[in-house]
Amino acid sequence: MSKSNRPPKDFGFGADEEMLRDLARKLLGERLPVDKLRTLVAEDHAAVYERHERQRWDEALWKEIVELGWTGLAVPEQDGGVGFKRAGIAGLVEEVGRFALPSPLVATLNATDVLAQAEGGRQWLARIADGTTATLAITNAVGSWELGEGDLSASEDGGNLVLDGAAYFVQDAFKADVLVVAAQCGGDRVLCAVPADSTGLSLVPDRIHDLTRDQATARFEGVRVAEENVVSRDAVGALERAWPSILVTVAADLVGCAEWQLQTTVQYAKDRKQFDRPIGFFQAVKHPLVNAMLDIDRARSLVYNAACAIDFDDPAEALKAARMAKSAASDAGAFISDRSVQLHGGIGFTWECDVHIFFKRSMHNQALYGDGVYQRKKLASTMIGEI
Amino acid sequence: MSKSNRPPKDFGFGADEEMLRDLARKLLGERLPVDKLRTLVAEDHAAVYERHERQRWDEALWKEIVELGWTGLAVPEQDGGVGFKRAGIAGLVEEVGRFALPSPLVATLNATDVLAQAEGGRQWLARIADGTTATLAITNAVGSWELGEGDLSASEDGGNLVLDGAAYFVQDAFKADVLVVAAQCGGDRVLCAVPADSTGLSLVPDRIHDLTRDQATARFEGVRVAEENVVSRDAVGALERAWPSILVTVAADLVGCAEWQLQTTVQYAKDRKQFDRPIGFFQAVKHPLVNAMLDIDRARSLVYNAACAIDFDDPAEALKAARMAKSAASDAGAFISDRSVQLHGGIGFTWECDVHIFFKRSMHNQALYGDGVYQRKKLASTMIGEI
Amino acid sequence: MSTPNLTAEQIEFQEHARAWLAANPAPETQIDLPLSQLELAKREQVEYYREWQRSCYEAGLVGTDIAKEYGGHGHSGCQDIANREMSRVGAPFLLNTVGLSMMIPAVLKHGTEEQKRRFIPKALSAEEIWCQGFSEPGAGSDMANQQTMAVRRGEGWVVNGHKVWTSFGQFAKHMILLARTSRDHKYDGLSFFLCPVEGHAGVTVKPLVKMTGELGFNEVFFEDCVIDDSLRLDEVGKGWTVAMTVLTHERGAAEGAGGGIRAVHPIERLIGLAKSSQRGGGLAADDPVTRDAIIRQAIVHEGIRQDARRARVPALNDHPMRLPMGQGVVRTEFEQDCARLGVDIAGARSTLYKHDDAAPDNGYWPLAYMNSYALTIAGGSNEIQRNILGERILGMPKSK
Amino acid sequence: MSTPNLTAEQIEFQEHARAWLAANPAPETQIDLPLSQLELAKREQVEYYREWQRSCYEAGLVGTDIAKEYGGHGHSGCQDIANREMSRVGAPFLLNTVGLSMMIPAVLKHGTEEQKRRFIPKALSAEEIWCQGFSEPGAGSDMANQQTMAVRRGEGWVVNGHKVWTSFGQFAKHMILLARTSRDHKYDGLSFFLCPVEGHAGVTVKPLVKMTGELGFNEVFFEDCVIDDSLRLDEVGKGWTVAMTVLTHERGAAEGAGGGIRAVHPIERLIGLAKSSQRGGGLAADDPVTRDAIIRQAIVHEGIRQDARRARVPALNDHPMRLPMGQGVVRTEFEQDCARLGVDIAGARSTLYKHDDAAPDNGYWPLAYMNSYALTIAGGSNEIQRNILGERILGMPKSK
Repeated sequence: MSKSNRPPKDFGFGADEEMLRDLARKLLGERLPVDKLRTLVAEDHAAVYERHERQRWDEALWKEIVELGWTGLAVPEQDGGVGFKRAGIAGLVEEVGRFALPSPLVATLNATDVLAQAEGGRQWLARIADGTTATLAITNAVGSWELGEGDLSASEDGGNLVLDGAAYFVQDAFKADVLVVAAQCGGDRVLCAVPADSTGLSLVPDRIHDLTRDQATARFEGVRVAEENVVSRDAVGALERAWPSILVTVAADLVGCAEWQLQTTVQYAKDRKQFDRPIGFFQAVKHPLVNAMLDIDRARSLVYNAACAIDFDDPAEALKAARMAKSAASDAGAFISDRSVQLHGGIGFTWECDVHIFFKRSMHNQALYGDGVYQRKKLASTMIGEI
Repeated sequence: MSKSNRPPKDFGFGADEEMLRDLARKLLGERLPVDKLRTLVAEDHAAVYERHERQRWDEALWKEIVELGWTGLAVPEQDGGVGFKRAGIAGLVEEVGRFALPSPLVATLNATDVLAQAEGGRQWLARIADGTTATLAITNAVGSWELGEGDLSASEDGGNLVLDGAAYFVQDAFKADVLVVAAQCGGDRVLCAVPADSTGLSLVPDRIHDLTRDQATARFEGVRVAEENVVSRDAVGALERAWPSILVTVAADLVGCAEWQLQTTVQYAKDRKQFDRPIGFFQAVKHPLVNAMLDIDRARSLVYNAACAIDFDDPAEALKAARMAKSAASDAGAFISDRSVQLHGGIGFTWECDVHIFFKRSMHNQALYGDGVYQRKKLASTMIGEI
Repeated sequence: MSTPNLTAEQIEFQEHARAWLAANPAPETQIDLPLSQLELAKREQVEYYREWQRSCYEAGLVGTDIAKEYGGHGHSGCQDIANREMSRVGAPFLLNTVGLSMMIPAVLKHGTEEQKRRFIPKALSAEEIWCQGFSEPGAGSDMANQQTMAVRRGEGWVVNGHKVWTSFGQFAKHMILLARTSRDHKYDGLSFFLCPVEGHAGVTVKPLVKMTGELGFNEVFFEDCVIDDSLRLDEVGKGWTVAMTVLTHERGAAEGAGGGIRAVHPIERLIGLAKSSQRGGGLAADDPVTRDAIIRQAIVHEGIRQDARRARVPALNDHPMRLPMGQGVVRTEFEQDCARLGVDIAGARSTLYKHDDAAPDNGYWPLAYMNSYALTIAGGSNEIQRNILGERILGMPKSK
Repeated sequence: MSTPNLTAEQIEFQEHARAWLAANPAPETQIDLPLSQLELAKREQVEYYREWQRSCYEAGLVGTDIAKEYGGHGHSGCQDIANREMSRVGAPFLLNTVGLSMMIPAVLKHGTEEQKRRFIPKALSAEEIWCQGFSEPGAGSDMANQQTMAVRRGEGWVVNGHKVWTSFGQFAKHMILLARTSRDHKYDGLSFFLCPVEGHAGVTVKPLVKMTGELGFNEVFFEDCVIDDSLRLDEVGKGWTVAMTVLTHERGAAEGAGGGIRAVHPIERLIGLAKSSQRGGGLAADDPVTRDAIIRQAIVHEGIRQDARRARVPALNDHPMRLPMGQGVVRTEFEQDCARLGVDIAGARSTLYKHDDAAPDNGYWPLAYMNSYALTIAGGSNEIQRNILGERILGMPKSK
C-alpha cells in the first residue's frame, strides 16, 4: 500500500476498493437475501431463546469467503496478507452489515488489527491470511472497554505462561480458531494468542438477543500458553494502536445495517396504505426517515474519514475520527432501529417481520466498544481537555 | 393559611386562588392585550436596541396592581400581608407570563420570599405589603447562581455596614424601591435591604434582549447600610430557604408565556394556508405543537406540585419539586419558543410579529436561576447521590 | 403516599386493604413468572395469576366500587385505594385486565341488565378471562377500518374475519369484538359484540411470536362463527361509540390496578442499574451524562403523577380532555425511553437475553425496550394519537 | 488543510493566493462591522466590504474560474482554492454573495451572450450588488406560489407585486426576480428576470426589521415597474427551471467563499465560550453534560466536512443527489443548534444584547440563535426541505 503525506480527497476509496465492495454486495445479495437469512437465523424462536441452541451460520458461504481472501485483508502484505486499505475494508464491512452476515469476519478483523500491532503476532497473522479465524477476549465481567481492565491473570511457568480467570463478552467465540487474550502478568499486561482447543479453556455461551452472532464467556483454568504465543508484553499499547481500526469496523457494520433498515422501512412506507394513502405520504413517517438518512450519511462519511486517517498513519487523528464515527454510527443505528419497528407498525413488532434481526444486530453493535455517550466522553478529554 | 399534615390533592388551589387567577386574567386581558403590549415595549426597535432608551411599562396599571394587593401576596399575614398560598401565587404569575407583563412583580415576589426567611426582614415585608417594590441583587459578574458567590463585600463601621463592589444581573432594578443584597462580611454572608436611592449606589443598565423587563448592574461605592437594614447574618440560609419559591415563580412565568406561544402558534396554523391547506394539516406542524402541549402540561403540573410542597412546609421535597418544575418549564419554554418562530415562518422572524416578545422573555427566564441542565445536575446530587 | 380527605367508608376500607394485603402476601412459586402481563405465555402462569385475582376479589380489592347486584362490593371511591395499596406492596398484576378495564366499563355504560349480571361477576373473579378484538392486519392505526364482517342471520350474526394483537386470546373465554355490520358507512357501519372464544365453533386462536421471541399476542380467525344477538352491546351501528368508551377508559386507566413487576419504581430501578454498571472506568451512576438522562426520566415520571393529579382539579384545566388524552403518548413513550436508557446504561450487558445469569435485572431492559413498541404501536400508533390530540384538543385540521 | 493532487496551475495559483492574502490583510476600520452578511445595515459597512471584494477580484481571488471574456480570470479548479485560502486567514466575507453564487451560475447556464458580458464583470468586482426576489408574503414555503405578475407590454414587461426577505435590497443595483407571467400554470407560468432596482421607476425598497431589532432584509414593492424583454433570463415560462438552478447552487455552495465572522471555527468558539463561562460553581467547560453537547456538535461539524468530501466520491454515493441535497437541512440546523448551545452555555450572560460590554463574544450567541431562523425558514423552510428529500431522494409520495 502506498502512503503519501496527505490523506486523499476520496478517502483512498479507489477502483480496487470499489471492486471488492461490489463483489461482496453481489455475493451476499445472491447467497444471503433476507429470506435466506431469516431461515438461517430466525426460523424457530424457541430454538434460540428457549432451547438455546447454538445459532446457525452458513459455513459453506464462509468457506467461499475465506477462499476470496477476506480474512487476510487486514493482514499486512509482509505477513502474507493483502494489506488492504481500511477504506476498502470499511466498504466490505458495510456490506456485511447490510446483509447482517453471521460470520466471524468482524471478530477476525478486530483480532487481526491487534495482532498486527503486537511485536510477536506475525506467525498468527500468516495463519489468519490462510483462513484461521480469531476473536478478541479482552473484556471484563461488567463489560468494561477500558483497556487496562480484565479478569484474567497470567503467571510465568518456565518459558510458558499459565492463564487463569475469564474473559467476557467474547464475540463469535464459537466460530473462532484462536482467542487473542489480554492478561495481567505481574506488572505487565501480556497479549496471548490462545487456540480455542487449548486444554483448560472452556467457552460458556452467553444467551444473547442478536441472532447473527454468538458471544461467550471464555473460562481459563490453568491454560498453558507457549512462549511463541505470547505475542506482546505490552497489550495495552497494542490494543490502543488497534483501537481506531476496531471502532471503525464495528461502525461500518452499523452503517450498513442502518442503511438496510432505512431502505426497508422506506419501501414499507411506499407500499403500506392507511387512510387510503401510502403511509410515506404522512410527514410523521417521511420526516423521521429523512432524519435517519441524514444521520446515516453522517456516520458513513465519518467512517471513511476515520478509515482514511488510519491508512495515513496519523494515530491521534485516527482515534479521534474513529470515536466520532462510532458515536455517529451508534446513534444513527439506534434511531433508525427505533423507527424501523415503530413505522412498520404492528407487523414490525412480530417475529415474522425481518426488522428485528437487524434491530438486534444494531443494538448489539451500538453497545460494543462503547456507545455514543462513551465515545463523546473520551473525545471531550482530548478536544476540550481533561476536567 | 391553614396547614394540614398532607398536601391536598388539588394542590390547595381552591376558590380564592381561582378567583385571583381569573381576576388577573381579566384585568390583564383588558389592560394589556397583545397589541397594547407591542405598543408599550416594541413600538420602536431602535429606541430599545440602538438608543438604549429605558424600556417602558405601564405604571398606571402597576398602581392598580399594587392597590389590588398583589405585592403583598407573599408577605405573611403577621407582617401585614396576605400570606397567600404559593399555589395561588403560581396561578397569578402564570397569567403574568401569559401576558408578558412588564412589571416588578416577579422581582418583588422573589425578594419578598428571601426577606420572609430573614430574621430581620419584617419591617421591609410590611412596606412591600404596602406597595414598595424590591428585587434581589445576589448574582456575580459571570451570572453564577451559587448562593455563596458574589462580588460584594461589607465592612463594619460602627453599627452600620459599608458595601463595596457590585451585584450583577439584577432583575427589574429600575423598577425597584429596594435591593435585597448579599455581601461577604468577614466570615459571614450578610443580607441587607438597600434602598435604591442610597448614596453611593448606582444602577448601570444592562442592554438586554428581553423587552418586558430591565436588568442592571448595581454598583456599590461605600454604601452605608443602617443596622436595621442588615436583615440577616445568614444570607445563604435565607436564600436557600427561599429558593424553592423563587424557582417556582420563574417557572410559572415560563409556563404562562409558553401557553401563549402555543395557543398563538396553533391559531396561526389554523389560519395560515400553504399548498391550499391550513398548515396545521401537516404533521410537521401539528405534531411538534402537540409535543409542546405535552411539555407545557408537565411543567405546569410540576409547578403546582412544587408550590403545594412549599405551602406544606416540606423543605427538601419543595426544593426537589421546584428544581423539577424549573427544569421542565425551561425546556418546555425553549421548545415552544423555537417552534413558535419556525412555524410562523417568515413573518415569525420579523419585529412586527409578536412572537419575538414572548420568545425573548422566555429565553431570559430559561436561563434565570439555572436552566434544565443545571437543575438536573443539582437534582442528581440529591436523588442519585454525590459523585 | 398521600390520602387526605377520606370518607369514613374509605378510611375503613383502606385499613381493611392494608391489613388483608399484609396478611395475604402473594404466594411463593417455582413458576417462571413473566416480566409483564404482555409476556404471559403458559397456562401455569395464568392459573397463578387467576388465583391471585380471585383472592383479591374475595377480599374486596377487585370490583370494590361495583354494585353488589353485579358481583361487586358496592363501595364508593374505594377502588383507587385498593389499587394504590396493591401497588404499594408490589402485588402481582391483576390477570383479567381487559375484562376489568375495558369490558366492564363498556357493559356498565352500554349493556343490558342481563349482560351486566351475566358477565361482570365472572370477570371480577377472573373465572372468565377476556380479550380484545379491535386490531386487524390491514387496519393498522386506522381502527375504524375494520374488515371483520358480522352478517345478520336469523336471531344471530355470522362473523368472518381476522383479528391480531389479541393479548390473552389463548386463555380467553370471551372477546370484546368490534366488527363491521355495514359497508355503507365507515364509522356507523360498526357494531360491538361480547363474543365467545374458548371452545366456540368458528373461532381459532393462533399465538403470535413477538420480536423478542416471546408469546403474548395472538391472531384470532373467525370462520362462520355464529353469535347470538343477545351478545350485541348497544345498538347496531353504535360499535364505534362503544369502542371509544373502552379506549378512553383504557388510556386513562393505566394507573394503579396492581403492579407486579411494574410496581417497582422505574426511576429507582434505573438508578439501581446505574449503580451496578460500569461506564468509562467508573460507575455509570457517577457519569454525569447518564445522571442527567436518569433525572430527565425522573422529571417525566413525576410529571405523569402530577398530570394525573392536576387532571382532577377543574380550575387548572382549560380543556377537560387535554390532560387525560395526552397521557397515552406520554406514558407509553416514558416506558420506552426508560427502557432504552436502561439498555444504554447496561452497555455490554444489554446484549444478554433474560435467561442469562449475567443479565442485569434478569434481562429486563432490552426486553422491556422491545416490548415497549407494543405500547407505542397498538391501539392506534402514537403518530395517530398525536393527530388526535392536535385535532381534538388543539383544534387543528385533520391530517387524514 | 489538505490539498493533494493539485495541477501545476493550481499549485501556482495557491502560492499566489497565499502570498497576496499575506501581503494584503483586510484593512483596519473604526466602522461597527456586522456579525454576518445578514446584518448589513449601513452604507459605510457596504462600502467597506465592496472595497474588499474589489481588491480580491483584482487579485484574482474572485471570478477565478470564470472565462476572461466575462471578466473572470480563466483558471480551472482554482476558485475552491481561493475560497479556502480566504477562509483560512479569516478574511472578511464577500459582499456580493447573491451575485456570485446565484446570479452568475444562472446567467452562465441560462443567459444570452449579451447578458453574460453585461452583468458578470460588475458582479465580480462588486460594483453592482445583486439581491434576490423569490419570496413573497403570501407564498411562504411554497415558492411556486408567486403572485408578483409580469405582463407583456410591447417590447417589455410591466411588473406589479411584492417581494419579502430581500437581503441586500437596500444596496442592490439589480434583482434576480421570479415573477408570474401566466395564471394558467403554476410552475410553467413563471419567468425569470434580471430586474433593475436602484433608481428604477416603480420599485420601492423598504427595510424590514428582524426579531432581533436589526435590519438586513427588505420588502420590495413593484408598481407598474417596466422591464425590457432583454432582461428576461431563458424563455418565458422557464422561470422555475432557472430558479432551481439558482437554489441548487445556493444550497450546495455554503462552503468556502470567504469567511468573516464565520471563518472562526464554530466548535473552537463554543469551547472558548465554555472555558469562560460558569456553571454550577465551576467552569462550563468542565461540566460533562455541556461537554457532551459540544462534542455532539463537533461530530456534526466534522460530519458536514466529510459529507462534502464523500459527495465527490461517486463510488460512495448510491444516489448522486442524496448528500448534496441533504446538506441544506444539516448545515442550517447545525448553525441553529450551535448557537442555541452557546446561549445555554452563556447562561445569565445570554440575556445581554450585542452592545453590552459584558456580553460574551460581543453578544454573538443569542443574536446568532435568533438569526439562525432565517436559515431554517427562508428559501423553503426545513419542513419543506424534508418533504423534498423524502420525495426526491427516498422516493416517498408527495405530502402536499
